[in-house]
Amino acid sequence: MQYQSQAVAKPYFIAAIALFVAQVLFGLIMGLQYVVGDFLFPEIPFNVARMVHTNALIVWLLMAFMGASYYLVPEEAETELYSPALATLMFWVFLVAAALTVAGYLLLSYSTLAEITMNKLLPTMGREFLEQPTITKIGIVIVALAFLFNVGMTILRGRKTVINLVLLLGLTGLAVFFLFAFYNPVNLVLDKYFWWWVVHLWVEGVWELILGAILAFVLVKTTGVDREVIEKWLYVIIAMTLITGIVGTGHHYYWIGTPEYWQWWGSIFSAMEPIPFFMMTVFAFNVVNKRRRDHPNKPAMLWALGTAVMAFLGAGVWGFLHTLSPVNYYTHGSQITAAHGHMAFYGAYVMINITIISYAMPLLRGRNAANSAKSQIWEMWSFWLMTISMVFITLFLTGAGILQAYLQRMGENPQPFMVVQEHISLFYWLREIAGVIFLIGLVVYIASFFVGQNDPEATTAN
Amino acid sequence: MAQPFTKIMARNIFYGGTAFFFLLFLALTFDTMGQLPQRDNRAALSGELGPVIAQGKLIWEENNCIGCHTLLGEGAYFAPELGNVYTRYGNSTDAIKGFIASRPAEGIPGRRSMPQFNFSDEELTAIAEFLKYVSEINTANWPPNIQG
Amino acid sequence: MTADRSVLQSNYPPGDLAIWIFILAELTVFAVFFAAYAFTRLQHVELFNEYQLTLDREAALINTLALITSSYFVVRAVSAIKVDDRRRCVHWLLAAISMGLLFLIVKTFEYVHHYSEGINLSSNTFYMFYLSLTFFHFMHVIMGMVILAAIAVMAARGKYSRQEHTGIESGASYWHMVDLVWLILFPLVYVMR
Amino acid sequence: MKRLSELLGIRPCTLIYLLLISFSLTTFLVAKMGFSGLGLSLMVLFLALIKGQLVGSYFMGLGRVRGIWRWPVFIWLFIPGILIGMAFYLSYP
Repeated sequence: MQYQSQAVAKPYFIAAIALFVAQVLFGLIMGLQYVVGDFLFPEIPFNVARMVHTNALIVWLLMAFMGASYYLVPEEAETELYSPALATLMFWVFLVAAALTVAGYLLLSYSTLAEITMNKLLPTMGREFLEQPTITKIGIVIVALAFLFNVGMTILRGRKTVINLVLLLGLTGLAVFFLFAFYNPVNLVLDKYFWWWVVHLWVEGVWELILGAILAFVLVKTTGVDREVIEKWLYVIIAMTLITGIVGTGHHYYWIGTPEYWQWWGSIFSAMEPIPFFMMTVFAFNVVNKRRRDHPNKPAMLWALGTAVMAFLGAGVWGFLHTLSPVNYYTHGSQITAAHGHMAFYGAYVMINITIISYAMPLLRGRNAANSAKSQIWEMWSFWLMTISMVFITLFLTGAGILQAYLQRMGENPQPFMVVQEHISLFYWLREIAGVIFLIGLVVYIASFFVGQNDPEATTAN
Repeated sequence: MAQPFTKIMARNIFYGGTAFFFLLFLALTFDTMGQLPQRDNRAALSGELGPVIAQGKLIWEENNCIGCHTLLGEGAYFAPELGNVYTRYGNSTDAIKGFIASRPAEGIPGRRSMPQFNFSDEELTAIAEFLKYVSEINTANWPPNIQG
Repeated sequence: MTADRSVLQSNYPPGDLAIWIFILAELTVFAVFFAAYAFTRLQHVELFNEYQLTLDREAALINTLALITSSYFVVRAVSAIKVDDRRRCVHWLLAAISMGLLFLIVKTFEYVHHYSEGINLSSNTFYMFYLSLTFFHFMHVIMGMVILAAIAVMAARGKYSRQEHTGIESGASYWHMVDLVWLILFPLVYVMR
Repeated sequence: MKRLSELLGIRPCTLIYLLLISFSLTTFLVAKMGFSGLGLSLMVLFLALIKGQLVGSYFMGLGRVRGIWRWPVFIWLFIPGILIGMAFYLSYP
């Protein structure tokens, strides 16, 4: 840690991991509800568990993005953060708002929550991933603006590196596109059209800039490869990301009432979306191969390479699998989508956040560069446990999805949804088992923060 | 010989390419907005039942129906697709109302069940009319069959 | 172009490698679009043949000649800077831009004509492809002209020389790509039936 | 090309330019005279691919490049060319 104010990142990282745990726990509840339909019914119906699962994910990813920014922006800008106090204040505002919202989901019925937060004044609730009460959404905007101001002023004051600029661009885009969450017309087609401007342009647009910037930062720090080279790659990768990703939004406009030419535009451009992910994989391995030093923090490097590979598999390959409109006609809204969603979010955004946490946490906790060897071994175990179980979750859901599409949409005698669900329950059981192993991996990950604390720091074996 | 690959050029491509494709996306969006009136069944919204449909959408949202169901393929995959439920139920709003009203409050042992929301008849009508409106959106023949 | 072959042999194409990665990506998109056009036509041969006749082939010819000429001017501009003739280089670039402008004007007239007949992307499959392909290309022409204009300004300010002209070559390569795409697009959409 | 252009007393790129123009005019005349059919379509396509290769080799300068960078335009013309040709071939019963 080179600047005192980088320390504000720590609570963000801790809260992010706590919410990650909540996300996984509720994921397991949902997974069980898929096969034991009345589990926790009617106390925690599926929709509530799902809201907690997805919203906890979104909030913890945002928390970790903010933590990452507070950590890397001062170091890149070579100056203290503009206002550490504002950053800490916003942490508590964000955490309390998130906690209250989750409590609202769990303790109240959703319609009651809508009523007491006065959703009718400006109805924005009840849309996938945007279930937060309007007042929480406004809170998110305020936190985001304060955050952008803080980070922006820091960058303005200090050295302007490409990593910082790209990060700032991504964060600004994140805030700007979130504003479409407040647009909710009665016309369902318009509603859905612009809903994707939040969801797609986030995860397949501006978030990838954030991902790229964080990855580039960690690689600069751990490999010692020339910054010029890494920044050049960063520009090319994010250029390809936005070139393919913006019009690639069209792959959501096949069947929601939008004109049919989107089937062409969407298919062609989104078919190219794996390219930037592939370039990212090539880039990461290239840079690591050309490293000028062996950084003692091995897990951070492992997570960085893991991000590159798993993002390519999850977002690239699994996305391509069902992105062409003739295929998507049969797979749209099936378990294939769920399979892709799981591996893409884990591979791209969960892993990049763990990468930066893995890199920064030892420094934030007073180490010179890395944790003890014992702690590192635990962390690497957690990497393999979580990553492999996520691969299996994805494979099982893909199997379920293929069977579902076939039985429900393609066969001679298409069967009703609920009947098909019975037929594919074996896959759901297997998915749940893989999910439990994922949870074990997560427990091991958390344990890695506590084991070997008194052991000496690991060094490179040169 | 100059450097074969410069950072400045990569940066220019990033800014130029992004602006270019965002403009293209806006142009396509502009065209789409012009085409939607022929496809999105907005006649129903400005018709007599418009306010009822609007109420139905609000009820749909304020009970987080999307948390289990899909609507035009988007949402959760825990419960059936509802974009075409009106046609699946024999073009009957009454059948939809009857189904929602008859859900057991304590669920069905061992199986998935829709919660009992205790809607009034007016609310049930609003939801059913909303789903009817959705089923009449031109979705390029999706879903492939009546099962959704 | 006139220089000795053996001297000019190089491992890299003219211009910056980054622009070439971009060019290849763009070409791929167009290639997919072309193949999609041809195979979709297979399903609607009569529709495509019928509506192809409503296109203005004279305008397309003018545009083809305009783009080829413009590409030629750009080649001359690159040759000029290679012998340090900055003034000529700028003149050739301006001539190339004016040819691009001619293309845009003619194409706009075509679009206005279609628009007045109420044709849009959703009219039928042929028009969907015709408008998508040409409009996508149209935007590339605009983009190319912006790049050429930027290069012309830089050249006028004396930023390029016989030793350092990667910028001009990059822009030239992009512009040739725009030309190249049109050379396939013109026969495919306007002529082949 | 170089020797021919020297013979004619013009730059090679001017010669290429004239070739491109004449090919385009040919294509246009084919269309103007109302010709259609597989043979003519494929001829027009072939002319277009030749034009593309001329632009790639002489205007873009790939003819003077060693190694893999010599080929992208050729491949770009070749694969879609085959596909388009095949699609048109199949469209004639």
